[in-house]
Amino acid sequence: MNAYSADEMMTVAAARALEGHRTCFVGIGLPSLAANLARATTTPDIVLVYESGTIGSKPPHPPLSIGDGVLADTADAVVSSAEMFNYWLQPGRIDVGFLSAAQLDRHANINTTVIGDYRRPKVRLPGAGGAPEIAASCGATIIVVRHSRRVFVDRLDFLTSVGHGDGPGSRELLGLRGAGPTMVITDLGVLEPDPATMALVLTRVHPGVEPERVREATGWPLEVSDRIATTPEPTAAELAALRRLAS
Amino acid sequence: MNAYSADEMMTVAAARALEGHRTCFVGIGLPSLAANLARATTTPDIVLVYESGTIGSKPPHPPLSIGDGVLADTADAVVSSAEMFNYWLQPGRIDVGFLSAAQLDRHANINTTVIGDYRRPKVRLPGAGGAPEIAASCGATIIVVRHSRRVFVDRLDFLTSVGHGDGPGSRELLGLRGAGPTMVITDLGVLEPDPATMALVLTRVHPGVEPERVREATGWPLEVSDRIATTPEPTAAELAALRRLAS
Amino acid sequence: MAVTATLEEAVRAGVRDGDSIAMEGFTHLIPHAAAHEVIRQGRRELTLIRMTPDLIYDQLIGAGCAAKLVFSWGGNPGVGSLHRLRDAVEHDWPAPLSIEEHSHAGMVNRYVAGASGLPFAVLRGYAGTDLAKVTDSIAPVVCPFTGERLTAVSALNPDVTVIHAQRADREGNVQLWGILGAQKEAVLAAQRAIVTVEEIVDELDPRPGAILLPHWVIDWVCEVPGGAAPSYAAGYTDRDNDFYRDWDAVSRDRERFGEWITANVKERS
Amino acid sequence: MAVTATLEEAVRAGVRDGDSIAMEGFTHLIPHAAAHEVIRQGRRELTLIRMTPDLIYDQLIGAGCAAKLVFSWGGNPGVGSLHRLRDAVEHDWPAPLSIEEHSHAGMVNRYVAGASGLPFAVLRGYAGTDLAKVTDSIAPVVCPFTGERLTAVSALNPDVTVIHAQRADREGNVQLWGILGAQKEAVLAAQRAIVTVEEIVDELDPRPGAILLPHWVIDWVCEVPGGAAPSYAAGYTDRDNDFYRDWDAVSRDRERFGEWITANVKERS
Repeated sequence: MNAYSADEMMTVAAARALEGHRTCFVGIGLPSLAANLARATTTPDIVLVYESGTIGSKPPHPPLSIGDGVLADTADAVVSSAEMFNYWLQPGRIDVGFLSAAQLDRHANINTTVIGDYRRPKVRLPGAGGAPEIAASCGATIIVVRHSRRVFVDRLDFLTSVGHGDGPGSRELLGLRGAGPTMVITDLGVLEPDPATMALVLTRVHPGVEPERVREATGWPLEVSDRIATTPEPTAAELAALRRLAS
Repeated sequence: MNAYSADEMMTVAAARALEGHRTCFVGIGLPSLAANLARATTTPDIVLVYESGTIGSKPPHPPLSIGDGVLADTADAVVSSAEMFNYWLQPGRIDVGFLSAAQLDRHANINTTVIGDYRRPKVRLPGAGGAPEIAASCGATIIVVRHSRRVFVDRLDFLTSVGHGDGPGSRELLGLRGAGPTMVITDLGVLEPDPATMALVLTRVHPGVEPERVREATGWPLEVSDRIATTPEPTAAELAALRRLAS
Repeated sequence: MAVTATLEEAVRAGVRDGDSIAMEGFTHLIPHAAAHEVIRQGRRELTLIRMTPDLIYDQLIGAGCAAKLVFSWGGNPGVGSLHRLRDAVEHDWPAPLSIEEHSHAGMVNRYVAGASGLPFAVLRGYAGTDLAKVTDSIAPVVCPFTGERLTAVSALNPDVTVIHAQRADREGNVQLWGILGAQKEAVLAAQRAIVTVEEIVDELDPRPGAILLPHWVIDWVCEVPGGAAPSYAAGYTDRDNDFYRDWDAVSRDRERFGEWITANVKERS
Repeated sequence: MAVTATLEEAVRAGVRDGDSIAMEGFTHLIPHAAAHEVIRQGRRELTLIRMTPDLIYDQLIGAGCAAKLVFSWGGNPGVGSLHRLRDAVEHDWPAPLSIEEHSHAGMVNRYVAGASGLPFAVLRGYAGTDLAKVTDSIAPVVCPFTGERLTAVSALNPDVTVIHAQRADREGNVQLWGILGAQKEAVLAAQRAIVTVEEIVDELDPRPGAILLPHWVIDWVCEVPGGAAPSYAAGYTDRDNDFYRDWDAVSRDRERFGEWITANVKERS
């Protein structure tokens, strides 16, 4: 057994979730690390498309910023921001997109705009960036975020990016083409939408985590799947690759 | 005095008309020759923008096709067709555009689509190409065409590209931003719109051409300016440059 | 995901009777070899889409492959008319040809909309012209901010797009440079894409002015040196201007055209 | 028509109090030196337009140059918050800052519309989000062909756009490569354009991946080596990641920020 942190477990779980996908739209931060971990382990051929306009980037280390030169230098193609959003993201060409959240509700809708009132916010967050259209247009999205009641809230202060809206049929009604969030991966476990309600259900816990602890870290009465599973621990190879990338 | 053809006079007059302009949108055929003659004589710094997507082309010889490799090889920039029409032509960035016509009416509206009925044409012409938007968006347009009653008609069979529409105020009403045709240069002379009626008036004849001959070659009662002038003959330098280019 | 194939295989798999097909290339990189394969395989009832129909569609139309033409400028550049196109429109020979006609700006924006996953594009265009009267895929649209009236054109999403490019690598990434035309948009707008290339190489070293279409938006890559002739591939082949001039006489006459197709297309592969 | 100028001259001629100004560059080629000149010249009441406000606008906002911010993502990439931006929005310090907020796709399409001479652009975006409720430059638009409801965003046409690029020639043609961002659209959408470059050269030899902005769409070209620091210019300078990390602490504190601006901007030129 390997010693590893909860964040490492989260990143490894996110990387594993890319298996079987061909193309991944990458924003900054932990998603970039997970996407590059997938490339270094289970899914070497995955095409990474960065919001900054690089297609097929193969960075030796995940960069601090999604606009780092290494992404352009190692890309198959570099395109303008206009082309990236209009020709590549919007038509639904990209299989899967990673997103994070400052607040997340039970239908996996995301707030990254403000905490508090929009006109007089308690905390002004960075805002939308590419997230609304990633959430709308990718074949599926995977949300990666640390679990806490501050994040997993009963009601968003602002809806920046649509997950499953008000529940079943919402995405179709809004004309959103991708399947939306298929998985929320946290440092405690994995949540997936119940097909009947499109509300998030705890389907997996990471090793050593009790479902009750996840419920306590969630701001609404979180349902736990009857068939809840435990995430396999990170393998030695996964941890070694992750630490090489993160160093 | 130099011997020259009516076509040569027409091309020289067209080249001279570019003086003082900074950028010229070029289609195929005679306009390309005139634009390159201007670059070789009076207006060496004029920037030629070709419909095929080349900006600042400096071809040693006008090419047969506007898509010839020499246009790309000698260009400052090559852009996609989408960019050419949307970013460069449409906003009115280009000072002057050259156009030709299969039919032309008194308000300098152009037909290049069909002779006869649209659904069952007597002659199917090439169609619009870039002309409607050149006519709409360039700061001004110059029409270069051989003079005959077949071309200068009382009524177009089809309106492909708008000149001055129905007369004064037409372009404003249609939301067309450029000034429209400021000059029609033929092998017989030069016609310009009367500011009061926006109908074409014969303002210049080429050397040796009587106004009556131009009227006879025009399918409507062509007005002749009180102050009609005669085009200065091609200079030896102009002819030499033209023949070098056309050879 | 691109697979390497012979042109015969790619056209057989990718082009079906009744398809809408875009073969793009603005004078440069026109996929003539692929068009000849379409003629050889006897495809029928195609909707041919192309900004500049050019000799390539004159041949497909004359050979009886087309039911409809969607275009913006149908001439032999610098030479004159497309006689097979004219014969079809003026005399229904060899078959009636319906026409959907735009300006270049309209056509290219239809590809842009198609490539962008939008049902329409907006432009300043067509105002005051007769084009809007005869073409259903042109409609007015009002700016929700200024109230200004502009023009919408509907998206083009061909069943299949065929282009010619300079090079591909073994994964199927395609690189092309020189005059770019609407190839990128036509490929991204299509359901399927066939690319013929001058050569397949181990590595696509970067080239000034080049664009790259990644392997995962292309279905078939075929190595067809000279596949653009009589058009050209910058850096590989030159434009055969004489062929364009001579085509005028060949294409004027139905019989002479038929002989040319038999000798140069049907009896070759 | 581009003229060569010092940065001081160009900013004095090109940037006025109350202007809307776009300084673009997606992480790469951010025109920091020009922003510092704007601070030195004491410009006020600017409407700052930028997809990613980043440190460059954190500094302009903290220095009191801005009345309004038009943007889509306001963070310190990979580090955290923009504390001067937050202080202005949360506490009106040093002055109230009004906000016009979009997604990246919306912002870039606003530039595209501006560069294309259109009053608006169409995208699939904002459906179901609260952004459309708080931002006036977002409105619904219906496809005239399919009846589908899409989103329109109004065009951006800044009074002045400022960018940094690798090179210009003596005529003022500007060449840039690497991550391209929205610089071309921002320049073409603007009334006036200022470009700082790493160097002015006799000839711009072609470079893979490079775009060129011709001299006749640019007003002032200024040779400012290192003008993007702490951002970078591919092929010339590297990104100063430490500066970005350290900025978090500098910018958290009003006094420390003021000292930094005095020492590094106001007392330098």
